[in-house]
Amino acid sequence: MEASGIHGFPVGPLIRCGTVELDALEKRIAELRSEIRAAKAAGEHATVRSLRAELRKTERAWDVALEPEPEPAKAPLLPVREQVHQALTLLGVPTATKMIVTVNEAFFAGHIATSQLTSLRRDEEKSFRSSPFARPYYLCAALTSELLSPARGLLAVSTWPMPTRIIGPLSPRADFLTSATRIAEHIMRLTGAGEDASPSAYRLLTRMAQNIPGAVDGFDQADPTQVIAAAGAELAVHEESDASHRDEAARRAERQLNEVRQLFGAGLKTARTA
Amino acid sequence: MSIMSSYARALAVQNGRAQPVATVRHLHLSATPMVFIPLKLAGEAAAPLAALVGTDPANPRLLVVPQPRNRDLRFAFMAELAEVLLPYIEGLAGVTETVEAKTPYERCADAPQLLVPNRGGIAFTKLLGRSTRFRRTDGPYPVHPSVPVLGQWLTFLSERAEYAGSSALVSMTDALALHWATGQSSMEDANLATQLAWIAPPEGLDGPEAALVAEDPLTSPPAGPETHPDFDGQVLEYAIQAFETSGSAAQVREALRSQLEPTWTLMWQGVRLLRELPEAATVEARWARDRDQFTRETARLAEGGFPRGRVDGAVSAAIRLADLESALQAYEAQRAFDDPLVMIEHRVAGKAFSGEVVAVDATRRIVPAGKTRAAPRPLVTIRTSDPVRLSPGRRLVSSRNRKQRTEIVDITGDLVVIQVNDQMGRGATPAPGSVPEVGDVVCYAELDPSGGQRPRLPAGEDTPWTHGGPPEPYVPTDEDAQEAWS
Amino acid sequence: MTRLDTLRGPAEPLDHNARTIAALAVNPGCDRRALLDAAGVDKQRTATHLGFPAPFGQSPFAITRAKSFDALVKANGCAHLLRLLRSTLDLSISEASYSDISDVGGNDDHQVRHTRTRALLKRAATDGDGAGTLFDHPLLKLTVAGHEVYLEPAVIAFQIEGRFHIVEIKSFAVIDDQADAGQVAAAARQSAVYVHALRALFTAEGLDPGRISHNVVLVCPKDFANHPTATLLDVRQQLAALERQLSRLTRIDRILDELPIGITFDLETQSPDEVGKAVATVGARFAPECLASCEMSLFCRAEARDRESTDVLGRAARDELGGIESIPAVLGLADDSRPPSPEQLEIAEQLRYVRRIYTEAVA
Amino acid sequence: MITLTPGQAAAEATEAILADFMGGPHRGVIVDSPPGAGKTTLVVTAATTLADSGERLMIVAQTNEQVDDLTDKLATKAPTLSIGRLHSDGFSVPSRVTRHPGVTASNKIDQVESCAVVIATADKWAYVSGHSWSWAIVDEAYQMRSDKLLAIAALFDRALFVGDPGQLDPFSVVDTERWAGLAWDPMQSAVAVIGRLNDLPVHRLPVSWRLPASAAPLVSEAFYPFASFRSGTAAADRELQLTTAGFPVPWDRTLNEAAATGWALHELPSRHTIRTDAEAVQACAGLATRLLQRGAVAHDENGSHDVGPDRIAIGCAHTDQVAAIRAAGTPAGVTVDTANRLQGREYDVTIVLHPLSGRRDATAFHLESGRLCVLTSRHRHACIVVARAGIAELLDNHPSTGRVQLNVPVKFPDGWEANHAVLAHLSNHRVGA
Repeated sequence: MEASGIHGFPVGPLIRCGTVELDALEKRIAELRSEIRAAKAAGEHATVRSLRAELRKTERAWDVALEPEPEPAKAPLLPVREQVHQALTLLGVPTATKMIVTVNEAFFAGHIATSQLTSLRRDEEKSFRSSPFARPYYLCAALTSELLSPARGLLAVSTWPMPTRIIGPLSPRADFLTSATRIAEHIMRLTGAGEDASPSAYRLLTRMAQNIPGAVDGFDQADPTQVIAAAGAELAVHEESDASHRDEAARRAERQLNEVRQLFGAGLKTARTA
Repeated sequence: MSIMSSYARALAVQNGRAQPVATVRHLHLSATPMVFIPLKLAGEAAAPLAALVGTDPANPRLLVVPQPRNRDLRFAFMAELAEVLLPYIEGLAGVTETVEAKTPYERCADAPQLLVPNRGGIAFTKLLGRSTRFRRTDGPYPVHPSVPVLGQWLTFLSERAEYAGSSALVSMTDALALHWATGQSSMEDANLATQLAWIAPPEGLDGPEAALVAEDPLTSPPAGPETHPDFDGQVLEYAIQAFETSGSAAQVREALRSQLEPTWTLMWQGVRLLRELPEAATVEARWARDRDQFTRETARLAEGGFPRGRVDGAVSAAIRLADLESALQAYEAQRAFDDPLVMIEHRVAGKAFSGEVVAVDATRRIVPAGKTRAAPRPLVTIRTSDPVRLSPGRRLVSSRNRKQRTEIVDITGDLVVIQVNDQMGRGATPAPGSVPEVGDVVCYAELDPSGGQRPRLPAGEDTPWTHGGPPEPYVPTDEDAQEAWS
Repeated sequence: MTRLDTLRGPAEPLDHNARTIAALAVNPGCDRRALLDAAGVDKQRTATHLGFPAPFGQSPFAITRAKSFDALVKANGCAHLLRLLRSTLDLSISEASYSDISDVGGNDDHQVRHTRTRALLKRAATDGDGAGTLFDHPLLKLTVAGHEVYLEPAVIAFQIEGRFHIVEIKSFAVIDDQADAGQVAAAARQSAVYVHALRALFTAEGLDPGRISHNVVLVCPKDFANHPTATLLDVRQQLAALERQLSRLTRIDRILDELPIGITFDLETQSPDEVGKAVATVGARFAPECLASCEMSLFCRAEARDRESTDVLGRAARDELGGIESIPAVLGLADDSRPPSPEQLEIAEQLRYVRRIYTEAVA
Repeated sequence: MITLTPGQAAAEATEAILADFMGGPHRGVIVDSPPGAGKTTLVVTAATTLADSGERLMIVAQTNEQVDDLTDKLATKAPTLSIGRLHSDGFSVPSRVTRHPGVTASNKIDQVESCAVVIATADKWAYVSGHSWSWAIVDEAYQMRSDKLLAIAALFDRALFVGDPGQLDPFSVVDTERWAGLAWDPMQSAVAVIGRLNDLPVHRLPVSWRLPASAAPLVSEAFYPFASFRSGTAAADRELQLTTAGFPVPWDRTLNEAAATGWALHELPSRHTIRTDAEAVQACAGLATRLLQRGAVAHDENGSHDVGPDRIAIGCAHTDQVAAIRAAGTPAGVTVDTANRLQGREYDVTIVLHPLSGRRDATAFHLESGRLCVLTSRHRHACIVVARAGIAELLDNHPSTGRVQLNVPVKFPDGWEANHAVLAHLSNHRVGA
């Protein structure tokens, strides 16, 4: 079987080095691994440590021996925070990192690793604290409605109205429906402009539609108009209750929290004393 | 399990070596069995990881999926497996013989035999069949044309494996356990390495010592389909990463080869051990059934037969149950009549007895129930030291004529009187040799090698209301074919 | 310091979770396991210390798979889960609220989370409609052998029309509506622990524990895809077994009473040999099935082999051998080299007979 | 709610069943009948009612013995009814059937087809084709495997399924999970399949006429947790009298306890034994012998009679135990059989060798609740259980790690719980041997 690359780039040219050298290294790597297992089983911790060090060295040598072609310069057009902003603006609601990555890939041919987003919120907070409102927008937290603490794993945009950045009990569902609508609308915008969305954009929409009653039939590809109608119908059920929750909490946040906390959330202590 | 096999296990502990529980081989062993050792990725339902496969002990073929989470690579693996298995299977379908029956018919002279290490291997073969037989070669997720065909055959083989006495798809540990009792528990016998260590320990070691060595996953990696978690964490994970970064499958291949090769050696050791046993009398007849079914499946597929549905309908389930029961009943009986060591199980349980004929009333004639005329019904008295737990009226079969029907008339002390009911010729007195004679040593058992009759059942389209009415006929759907395989 | 603390030594007691509590029912006849568990001894470490590391572990692939499936089910405001609950339990469209209790405003202290869990569930139970549908990571508490333990939550509590259900997310596949029966059974036992704990919470809050359903919602990947599917699982039998096992844990006192004074399984101060001797003072009930579930099993098996116990041959074999404890005794009765005691007369006769016909047939 | 007498409650139930069966919209009606609740009476009533209105009826039972019993009872109750007893080739029909002038026995359907009622085993019915009936009664339907019903269901339009849900499930030698979760799994009972695939009314008979007041509550609670029933008789209606005084030895003390309370646990010292534990086997045979020697007389709502050997049964789990007990000096005429074969039978006194006696580990076979239910619900007066001590511990030590299949309805009661319930009750009637 011919090995084929899984990220779409060709494999052939990568293996250019002397196979003899590679073989020897691979053999050594295999030997080291089994020695490590044997040493582990025997409880010889010192040996394990030194073997591990040698293993890492050998693995590096193997990587070098492969001499991989540098990845084709797919330099991102935008810095990460701007790619995130772009995706969030499309979605219009606080969103988890995984979804941001997916939307960015499906609509903007962007490339962000989830790991690049882990420290993003902290960096933005640092920047805001040192010079508030120096940037046109910040990527900030969504706040839980009850304690006004940062909601886990969600990113939002500082310029959004406060209620949009509040997460009440119904908000996860309402926001999911909103983002499905926004994605469908964007696809229609693209097709309306004579372009078409990527297959992965349709796949994303279809996957989301499968979890919205009446949004898609069976295993078919989702139709944006049908998704908008179905998501709208369910959203109408939650909207009032969700909005009143969010508005109330937003008023509380604006009253009780300072500027930094309005954007990045209150700790437990603040919320309690508040 | 019985007191006999438990005794044999105890004996194995004392002798430091497995003890026989059969004197003959009760399964067919092909001249060229296909040994198939599949591995799967932990945590996934049916993600193939690797397989070592082939009919030549010296020349196994290693197939791997360098990134098991990639569906394209998985299907490439299945296509490669098809490259090995389909020529083997289809090649055997080519040679046929004419079976002399009421209506003579053609039957394949040989049939495929797949040997896997354990029951997990059979279950995984079934899953591989289930996950590939519905695939299409066109549409949204096309696969290589050989993949759905392979799926159909793997399904056929794993369904055959449900029938007692079939040798189409055999688990090696089960095959060995049928012939040897080790000094470990039957649960531990599911480990091919330790089981073989008890049966044939290497020079210088006794069974328990060898079994302890064989438990070390470094010397004897698991026979699959699961891999050892330490191997996954310490070796495989890195090898897959190396493939991801480099595109070279070499590390994955080497890693998996190291896990598969020891089992490959064990599989062929098992084959050799089984081959040393003489084949039991009825093995050929049971293998003929496997060949019959293989012939039918070949014809069905040649006519473009649909892949088998996901589940049985009410009628086909009932028919299959009757067939499974009949196959099991026949197999148990045949095995006992073929092998005195197996018959012990039934003698100990009081369902069979062995002894010497001490009296024969060959001229006895009575009017049987429901009949009007007298017919020969000789009585044979047997003295036995076995603990007979049968009562008058029970129907018995003897090892000397498995078709002759007899029944118990009386049991007093160590004397059992049986009446012979048929197979005595047409004359007024029994034909010579049709009834045992005084001094013969005979064995009678309440076992029926004929397997009993299947009740008449309605056709599937006539399924009655009690069982949900006629089911929708099965036609493969797009949904079956597109079922994402991620 | 209690007697159990002395046994364990200075090491922190191992936390209980639904899995360890469910394991109480796996071999309830084993005093050794019962005692080690009650004392919170780390069996894994102990077994390794004794030179018999546990014969099983978990593959990193399985762990990754479980995590990613769990995340998938809960992604997008539990979009998959809501779809499944709407189709299997007719959850109405308006019921879609979701509260995560994995921390409280960033604080993940057990006590704080438990208090919050109680408050949210109580409000949901008393306020009726709209007071909460999904509660992720509820932190429940359970009394085990007189100690209160927190249950590390791997489930979602779910309310529909005043009835509460446990939602258990598992990554084993449901293929053509069937799953591995062993894994389903394990999931059922674990879910039963949560149902039990949730009922205890309701009782403590003066609510009707009957409002916790014995039907658990089991969410698994369907067929060979990642697509989640839900099945209702009736755990009444597992609940009954669990409740009985919990009520029996008091027998630990009986086991403790029989132990020599001053004995300890402390791995820091005791040599493997000493720990081995100490562990051996508590009777085990080894069966080959232990090899799949108990960390101590290889130690116990070696012990049973040394004693030449019929236990190593399996439960069925031992029963067939008339309950005789040792293999030499079995063979001695069979070849008449050992005189049977009065209660062994019958089995001895059977064994002699089996030996005679077996020897004949093998010859 | 007005409390009905047992007779009224039973009559009301029967009336509702017949109305639903003959006038309701359903093609089938299921009747759950606890032990001795008048199942046969119901079948006979339904059959005669249908025959009276000129309808033809087929009756299905599971064994030849059941068919013959039913035929005998039906012919006794309705001597003018024409009954066809269809049987297999070579079967000799017993005289209790052939003595009735209304009964025609034959192995050919054509010879009995014209009878108002045709009755045969399910196995025999499976070979009938090209005939049909508007009405059918399927007796002991919980003992019938669903594939057997499949083979005969085309013969009738509507059916009454009658059976005891607490007894042993049908059985297959094949061990497969292939059909687990399917509504039509052929290894289930006929009732399970029709119930899962059709929305059928389920009735139940609320009164046991067999079980005495001392037994009905326990059997109901332990084995019929969701379908409770009561005894048709009061404590004062039944008395088991031992006409000779006993000796102060265990056997006699056990008999005294059983006679006085309806239950006794004859407990032998704890020990692991082979299945045919000689002491336990001896105790079963000996208790039966002593019972006869002491001249037991049964007084009940119908009068008084001597308890002869034919009114005593010894029940156990395995056939080798049956053989051993028979060989251990059990008085002639006393029935000794396994639970499977005691289903549907009735005695004055039963002696039960507990399935878990002497075992070290319980297995699914031993724990099957139906087995214990059959063994402890055959008696009109008293049930004596012979067991080695230690069963409660054995149950507690039983690992509850059974396999669980998706979409398979949980079976109640759980054998483990049912065993505990019975044991807890028996501990109040313990006589140490």
